[in-house]
Amino acid sequence: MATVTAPSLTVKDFKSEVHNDWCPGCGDFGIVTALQMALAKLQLAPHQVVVVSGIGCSGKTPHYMHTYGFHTLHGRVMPSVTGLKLANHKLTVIGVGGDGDAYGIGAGHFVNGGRRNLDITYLVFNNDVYALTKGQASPTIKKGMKTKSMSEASIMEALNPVALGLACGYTFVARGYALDVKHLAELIAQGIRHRGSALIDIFQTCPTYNDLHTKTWYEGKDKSQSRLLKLEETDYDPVVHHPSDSGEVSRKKAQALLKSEEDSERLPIGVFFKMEVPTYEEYLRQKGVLSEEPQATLDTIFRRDIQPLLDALA
Amino acid sequence: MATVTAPSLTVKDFKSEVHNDWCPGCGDFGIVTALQMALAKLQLAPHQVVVVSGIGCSGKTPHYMHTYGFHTLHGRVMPSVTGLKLANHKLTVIGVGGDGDAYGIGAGHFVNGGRRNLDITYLVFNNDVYALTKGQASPTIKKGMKTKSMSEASIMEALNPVALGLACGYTFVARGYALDVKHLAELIAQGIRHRGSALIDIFQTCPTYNDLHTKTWYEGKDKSQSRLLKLEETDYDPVVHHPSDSGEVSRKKAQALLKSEEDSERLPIGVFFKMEVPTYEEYLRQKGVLSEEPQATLDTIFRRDIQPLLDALA
Amino acid sequence: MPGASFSWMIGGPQGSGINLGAEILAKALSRLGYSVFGNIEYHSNIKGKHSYYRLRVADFSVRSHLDEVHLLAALDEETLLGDLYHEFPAHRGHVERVAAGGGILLEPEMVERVKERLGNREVKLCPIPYSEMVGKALTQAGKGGQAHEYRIMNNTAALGASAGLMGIPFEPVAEVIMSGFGGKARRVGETNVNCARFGYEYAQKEFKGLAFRPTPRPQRASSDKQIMLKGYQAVGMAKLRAGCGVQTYYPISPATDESVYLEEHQNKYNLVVLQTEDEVSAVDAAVMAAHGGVRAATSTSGPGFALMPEGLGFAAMTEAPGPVVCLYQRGGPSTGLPTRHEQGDLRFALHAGQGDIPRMVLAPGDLSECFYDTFDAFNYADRYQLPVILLLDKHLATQYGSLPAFDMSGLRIDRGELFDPAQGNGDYYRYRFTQSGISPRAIPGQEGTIFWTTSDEHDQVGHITEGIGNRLTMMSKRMKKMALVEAEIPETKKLTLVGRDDAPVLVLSWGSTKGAILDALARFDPDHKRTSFLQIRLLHPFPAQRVAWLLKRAAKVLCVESNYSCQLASLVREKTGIEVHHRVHKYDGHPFSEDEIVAGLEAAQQGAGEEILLSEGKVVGPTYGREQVEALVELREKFGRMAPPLVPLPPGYNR
Amino acid sequence: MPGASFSWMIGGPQGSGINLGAEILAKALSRLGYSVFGNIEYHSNIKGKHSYYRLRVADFSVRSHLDEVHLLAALDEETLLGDLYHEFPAHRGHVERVAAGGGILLEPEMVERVKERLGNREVKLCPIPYSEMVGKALTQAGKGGQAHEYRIMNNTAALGASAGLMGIPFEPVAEVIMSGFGGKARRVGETNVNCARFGYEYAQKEFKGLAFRPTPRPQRASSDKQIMLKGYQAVGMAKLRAGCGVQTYYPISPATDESVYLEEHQNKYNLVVLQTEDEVSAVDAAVMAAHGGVRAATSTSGPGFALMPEGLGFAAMTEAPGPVVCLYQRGGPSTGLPTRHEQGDLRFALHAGQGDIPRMVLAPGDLSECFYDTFDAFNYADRYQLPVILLLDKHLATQYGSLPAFDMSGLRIDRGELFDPAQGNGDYYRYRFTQSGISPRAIPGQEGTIFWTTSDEHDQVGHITEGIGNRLTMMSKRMKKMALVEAEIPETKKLTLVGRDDAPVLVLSWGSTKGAILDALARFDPDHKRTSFLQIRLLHPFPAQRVAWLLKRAAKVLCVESNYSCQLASLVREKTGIEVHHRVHKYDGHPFSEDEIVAGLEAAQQGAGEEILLSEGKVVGPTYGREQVEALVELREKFGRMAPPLVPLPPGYNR
Ligand SMILES: Cc1ncc(C[n+]2csc(CCOP(=O)(O)OP(=O)(O)O)c2C)c(N)n1
Ligand SMILES: Cc1ncc(C[n+]2csc(CCOP(=O)(O)OP(=O)(O)O)c2C)c(N)n1
Ligand code: SF4
Ligand code: SF4
Ligand SMILES: [Mg+2]
Ligand SMILES: [Mg+2]
Repeated sequence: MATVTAPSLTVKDFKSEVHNDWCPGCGDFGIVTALQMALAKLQLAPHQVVVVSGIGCSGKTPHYMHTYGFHTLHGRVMPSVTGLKLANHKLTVIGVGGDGDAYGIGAGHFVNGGRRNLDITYLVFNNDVYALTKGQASPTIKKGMKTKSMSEASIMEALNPVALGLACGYTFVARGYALDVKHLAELIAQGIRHRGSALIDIFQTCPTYNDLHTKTWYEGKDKSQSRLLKLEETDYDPVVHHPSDSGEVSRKKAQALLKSEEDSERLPIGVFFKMEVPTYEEYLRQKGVLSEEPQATLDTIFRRDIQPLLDALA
Repeated sequence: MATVTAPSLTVKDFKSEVHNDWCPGCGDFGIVTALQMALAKLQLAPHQVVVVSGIGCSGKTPHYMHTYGFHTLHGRVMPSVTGLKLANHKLTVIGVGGDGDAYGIGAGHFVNGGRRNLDITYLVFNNDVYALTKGQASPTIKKGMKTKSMSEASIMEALNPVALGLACGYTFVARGYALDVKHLAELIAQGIRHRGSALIDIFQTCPTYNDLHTKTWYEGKDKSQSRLLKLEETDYDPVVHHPSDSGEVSRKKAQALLKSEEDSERLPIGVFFKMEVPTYEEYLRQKGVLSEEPQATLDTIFRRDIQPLLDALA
Repeated sequence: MPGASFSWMIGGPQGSGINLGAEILAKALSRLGYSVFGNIEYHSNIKGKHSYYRLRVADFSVRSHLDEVHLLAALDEETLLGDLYHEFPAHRGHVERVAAGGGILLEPEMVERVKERLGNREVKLCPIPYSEMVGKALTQAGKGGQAHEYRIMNNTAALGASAGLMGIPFEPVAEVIMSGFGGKARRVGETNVNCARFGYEYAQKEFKGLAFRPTPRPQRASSDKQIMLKGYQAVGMAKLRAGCGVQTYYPISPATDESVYLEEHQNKYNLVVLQTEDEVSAVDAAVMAAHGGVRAATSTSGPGFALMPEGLGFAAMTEAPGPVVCLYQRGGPSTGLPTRHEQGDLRFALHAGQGDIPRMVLAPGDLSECFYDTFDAFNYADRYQLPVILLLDKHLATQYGSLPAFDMSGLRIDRGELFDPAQGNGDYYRYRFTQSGISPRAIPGQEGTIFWTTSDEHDQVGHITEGIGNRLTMMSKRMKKMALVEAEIPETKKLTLVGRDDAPVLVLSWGSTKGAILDALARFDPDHKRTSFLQIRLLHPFPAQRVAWLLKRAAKVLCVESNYSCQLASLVREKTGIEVHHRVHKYDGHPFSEDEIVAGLEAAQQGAGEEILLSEGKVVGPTYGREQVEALVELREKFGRMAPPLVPLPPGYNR
Repeated sequence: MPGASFSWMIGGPQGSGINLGAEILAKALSRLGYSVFGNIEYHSNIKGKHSYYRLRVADFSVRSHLDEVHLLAALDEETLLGDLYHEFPAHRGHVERVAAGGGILLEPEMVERVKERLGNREVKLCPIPYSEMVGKALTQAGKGGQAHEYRIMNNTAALGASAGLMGIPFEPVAEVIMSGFGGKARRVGETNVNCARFGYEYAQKEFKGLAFRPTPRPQRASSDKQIMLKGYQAVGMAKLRAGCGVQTYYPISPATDESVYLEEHQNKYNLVVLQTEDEVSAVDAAVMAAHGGVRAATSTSGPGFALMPEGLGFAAMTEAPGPVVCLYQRGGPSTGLPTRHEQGDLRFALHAGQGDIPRMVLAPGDLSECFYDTFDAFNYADRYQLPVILLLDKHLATQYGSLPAFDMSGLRIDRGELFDPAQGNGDYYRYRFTQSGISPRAIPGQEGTIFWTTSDEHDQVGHITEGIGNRLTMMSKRMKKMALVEAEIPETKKLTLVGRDDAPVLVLSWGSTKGAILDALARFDPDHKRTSFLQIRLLHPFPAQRVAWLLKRAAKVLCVESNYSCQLASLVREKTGIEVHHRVHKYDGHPFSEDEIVAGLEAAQQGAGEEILLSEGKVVGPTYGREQVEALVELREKFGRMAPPLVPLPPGYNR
């Protein structure tokens, strides 16, 4: 997370002027707004922030943000943020992408990126479908479910992003809801503030292809109460208080796993797990690989003296 | 799992005559022997069994087996067994490969392959290193650890294959030890018998590169007792008795997670999790996509009548 | 002139269903005995961005579109006037494409602004209150007042009005509409028919005919009954017919349609369609399925193919009988233009994979070749035990054309040389050195043997070896299969020559350009007196000798293709040493029109340089530059900031 | 003859440390003023399989190996007699390569069997009890009786004995050994020195000299002090010198060594070396690091590069200033021959990625070009904002040669055009259309602007657009950078001509063949009277005009390369239309020797056909076949089943 420089930035300062071509009513609007709110809340200057996306409807996000923006490749959000963050560890780097992007084609990077615990934030737009390619099943769709865009119901077990994130070493694991913008903005701000890799899986409505998990459904408008439950309104404690106590770590992971799979009547949102341990950059700083000054602006690397290496060969 | 045809096969019937070029004392010898013992125990005919490997020291396994053998590509064990099993669901298909292969370059397939729950068995040779490329850190090496082959200690969180396997939907998750051949053979036999995707992560000694987790270390020869603990000798119950009870499923997963990360004084081996639900093939059978006869020998597909499709276009 | 044709276009926001309307009209016209060719253009977007569908209707076998439009049905402002609301606008609108004497169907409130842009061009404006028609139809169905929820039906009104203006009978339109609504949906169908009928009647009443009209219906014999289909359907049907057992895919435009089509039929036809987690997995699973004994295929586009070189090399090294890889090219590089056309992956398809590997690369040129080449590809894969790449593209995949139903009498399945268990076990080597280079294959599960396979270099048994002698022999065993392919495949499947083999001008091309070239030649030189067309259908192994012989006979060779670097031209030079005289190309994301090919031919005739760049119906370069882009920005300044398409936000947002 | 040289080989099981011994000897010889060239060959195996290391010692700048061996130091049976224990043996052993008059150092018990194979060839057998020497040295160090645990020290004994037989002084050998053991390890070093000394003394006492000897030490001036290094070190040092900030990699032979080398120095030099989870990630992280403002690189081999086309296209499309991709070629296809040599990835490097993309492809030919080309590559990447591929290979990576230390005085860093914040914000477009095609780049984090980037086609600002005019302009903006590269890079960096530009015979080649060709020409035609050498160093953009001009002047062109399909020859034809007269190639997994190039030149002189296939020191075809493979199996029958190398199993196994 970069340091605060420009005071009193507002949401507007993070909006770009590009025409947005998401479908009317798409949950992505909520996420992009929440992200802008979070940045405004944290008073980060736009030029210190980089939003990095994969490919998909979700992938268009950086264009709508007034920050540095990289719209990369399908599934490659983690490698992309990794390269960028290593080049310049002072940047606030935010990865965004779809559930297919993150847990399908990007799963290998998702797994091994998490283990690295770079100080980045990763927002996954989870709409159960590959939206931009017209609604095929994504890895998060539940077995037996069939959206209007699928020709048959899924016959594979769904991935639980929280369980996967925990197994992969993310040190901050949360779940948000696209259309509760204020709550989501707060989660994102927490994720950015967290030192380490923060995963925020976001229930995202896709009115065009996903007729199962709609605004009506999430908010329980078809019944008496919302299907969402805010963890912070319960006595759930996501924090690992003694990261060196491996027993506590495991117990908190098991707790998060159970909580995330709890009886689906009410789906918990909020922070499931949080643990502060040194980041990858910090280890590199310790070793001397990284300096205080980021690699990108470190002039000394152009004046390296390789004579000792040559001498060793004579 | 294919049906039993040829009686009284012995371990010898599953050994090939190829010169083995693993290092002296390599744990892989134990695994290949255990696999041969398991096949003999199950009395599977060699021609009904296919061993499919990735690339690495472990990747050479199929050559040492007297069964159909595919030594494929680095990280591609899951896609390979998937294609093969769909072509011929009567085969007994066994995937084998290294920890780098499975959890590093193959992680994306590992994650999404598990969800599919095809009836296959996957043995991961877990030696903490990329052995064939000379001992770089693999995803399972613990943070802070440094084998003699690494120039510096790892600064990434290790993957716990049991936790990852559970998060990915494997319906049988176990851990074995390469040098307890009899115990491992029994585990492998159970894995093959299990209907669905069985993951068996195997602690494998690599005397050449891994000087931390050696035979001496695992077997506790440096202290009074073995560092391994057999789950079946405890009151641990890995079985999900009511797979339709999602609460029980989650609890059993959480239990397995805790058990697998338990205080590292004694590392549990054995079956961590087991649940019988329909396999992917069975779903395809239900839909009519697959017949009783495997695709590979189904003559009727060469006589398909596409006239109705043409007529629909007139 | 071989006959006359009529060019119709409908435009509207993506997701508004213009394709449905256009295809109903196309099918109705086909049933009336016309030859029809359809082409859709759309953005990589789900809802809102500009898309359009062109139909060309003719009394000859039409295979391409024209740039000029005879009747434009506009469902929104952008179709008419472009997207000048963008900081960098992308297009000027189709008003500029309507031929003098042509007409435009448009919402009444647009009339003034269109007039302004038309200036003094003579185009007939036909204002038509779509929503009124839709409202009327809905009222009849008891759903009055919901017209804004049924904007998609505007299409139906527009198609009805178009039919009216064209002067074709209404019945076939009604029939085709109804054929899409069986059982309970009948009532919805009827509402749509009504809506179309209102449009039809309104147009017939309000507007006199156009200067252009579809020409009189050709008297097709009843045996001449034609089908209307798209390229991806032709490929899919061929896969079913060839006995494909496993199809793998990861969704990607413009390849997905084929897999979805197959998925719809998998239950009935015992075809496993596997959606994988990525294309690395898709190709590898297909390779292993092929090894496992089935005919296997995978379909993708450039970005997916970029993840497949590994799997291709694996297939080739292990001599898998396949897979058949359908590569639907789209605008590159990288993510590029996901829903647009290009033939930019020829070189990549030829050279994907480290080291030297045997492979075949085929490029069908039209809808029926899509069918036959796909069918053949499986035979080749089995017979030569190698991966076969079919180079398709967005244009082939989505073009919608009428043609006679496929003749399937000549199709034979050839599974290549198989292990015969009677031979016994001890001797069976999976990679036995044979005269032909082909080793009979066994199938896992087969009794009487087992075998080993490895992606490392291996001996005859299939075990790893780094021995030099074995390496040399095994390498040439694999590679010499290419010579066998060359020897065995008949020339008619390698290339097609249309016209004399000694014409002074030779148009050389590959793939989906075929339709536009044939149509253009029919107009430019109907009897092929001066101009012939050489289509290369087998790109690897390349039929070099025959091509060289033909090229040398021509005084002027034009090489036509949709890519920046003129990849076929470079390939021809590599294989024959011959440099073509004109590299005629296009890389704007759109397929060639008949008009463009004619423009290219004319330019060459008039002594244009080596490079002839085509776009928007004309020769635009070798160099097209900043000025042209800035002209559009100027246009924007002139006509003011326009309203972007409305995207209503969910409540609670500030944008 | 430019001078004389001596050819030494040591062979033993993989993992027994033959490389350590050989490199000590090499360094000692270099310090003595000899020019030394080393080459290692080994299996894709960790322990046990046959490996060998050759040194060639000369009084001229030697750059290649010979096939004949003057002194063979054998540490095991397989080195001598081959692997006839295999069902399909891989080699006959090196006994057959020892020149008449040469010698063999071997364990006494092998003498009889070697005599049997030698027949009546005159080779001096020097039996030497290695383990006795080792034992003696260990006893002195107080570790007697543990000799079997120190088999690795057999090397030391063998290297001492070799030095003795060569007749060079012992001191430099001792010095070099000791330089490897600092501090506490001194005692181990001393034990090794002792062991070497026993070997040295034994050889000097027991064996008279050989017919061959290293020629007298050339009087190098003291300023001529040379370094001994390998290709991967040269590349690594250049990366450090060029200011590389992030290096990514995924382990793979033969590329890993470079990354490991950099890793060892990362703490001191502020270089982030990132081991990724696969090569897809490695290239992508490097692309983004480049975008992030650092100079970024990644290193891989064929199978890894097969996963990188996606990332290359992304870099090119987004005009990233890099990465520099070092592609260490190895035997393909697929997993192929992981530790063996090949130049099989030229075409793949040229065409990897869908669509048309700008890229540069360089191929250094020797150790010093490895350094300078790598250094330049970063300047090119920054200046032209594109990915740069360096084609290296196993032979370049692992060859160990003496050469003068690099002259670094001329090295300049050029970071290309950068955004100048003084320009202000409103106007900054990351992809601004400029005359040169290069848009000044800003760096994320930089104040005064922000920018957008996308792998989709985009406008000047970096937002997605599918507009036709923009597409044409943006596409040619990207691609025309290639013309700029062609214009700006001096010819001396594009190609090297050694000899007259009108010699009747021209040897054309690229990459690591350079050493063997130069050595061969020095022997075949020392004054370049009839024969010149043209090395192509910049393969893309290809210096077509100059190459064509040179080729046309030659009566006979031989194109030399290590791959099956003669990829440079095809490229030359593609770019110039010219077909070379002889395609001289090799694809057995081993680099060319001087002898082989001479054999090729002679064959061409004597009217060989278009294809000249080389292997094992001679012309073996165009066709090499089954018979040769079967001859080896016969040899096996004749000499009986041999003992496979011993691999003791852990207790408790039955095998
Ligand atoms: C390598 C590759 N394969 C396939 C595609 C095609 N593709 C574009 S978007 C997309 C899926 C997007 O789904 P998701 O990541 O869930 O994002 P969403 O559209 O739902 O936001 C796919 C498969 C691609 N661009 N690149
Ligand atoms: C795409 C690709 N990248 C890299 C390699 C090089 N490679 C060969 S084996 C190996 C690692 C093997 O490690 P692991 O999977 O743990 O198996 P082990 O050798 O330890 O049994 C690697 C990286 C390869 N063959 N292919
Ligand atoms: S398709 Fe779904 S995810 Fe994509 S923009 Fe539309 S509503 Fe949003
Ligand atoms: S390197 Fe390790 S894993 Fe590989 S064969 Fe040797 S001991 Fe076994
Ligand atoms: Mg999605
Ligand atoms: Mg390993």
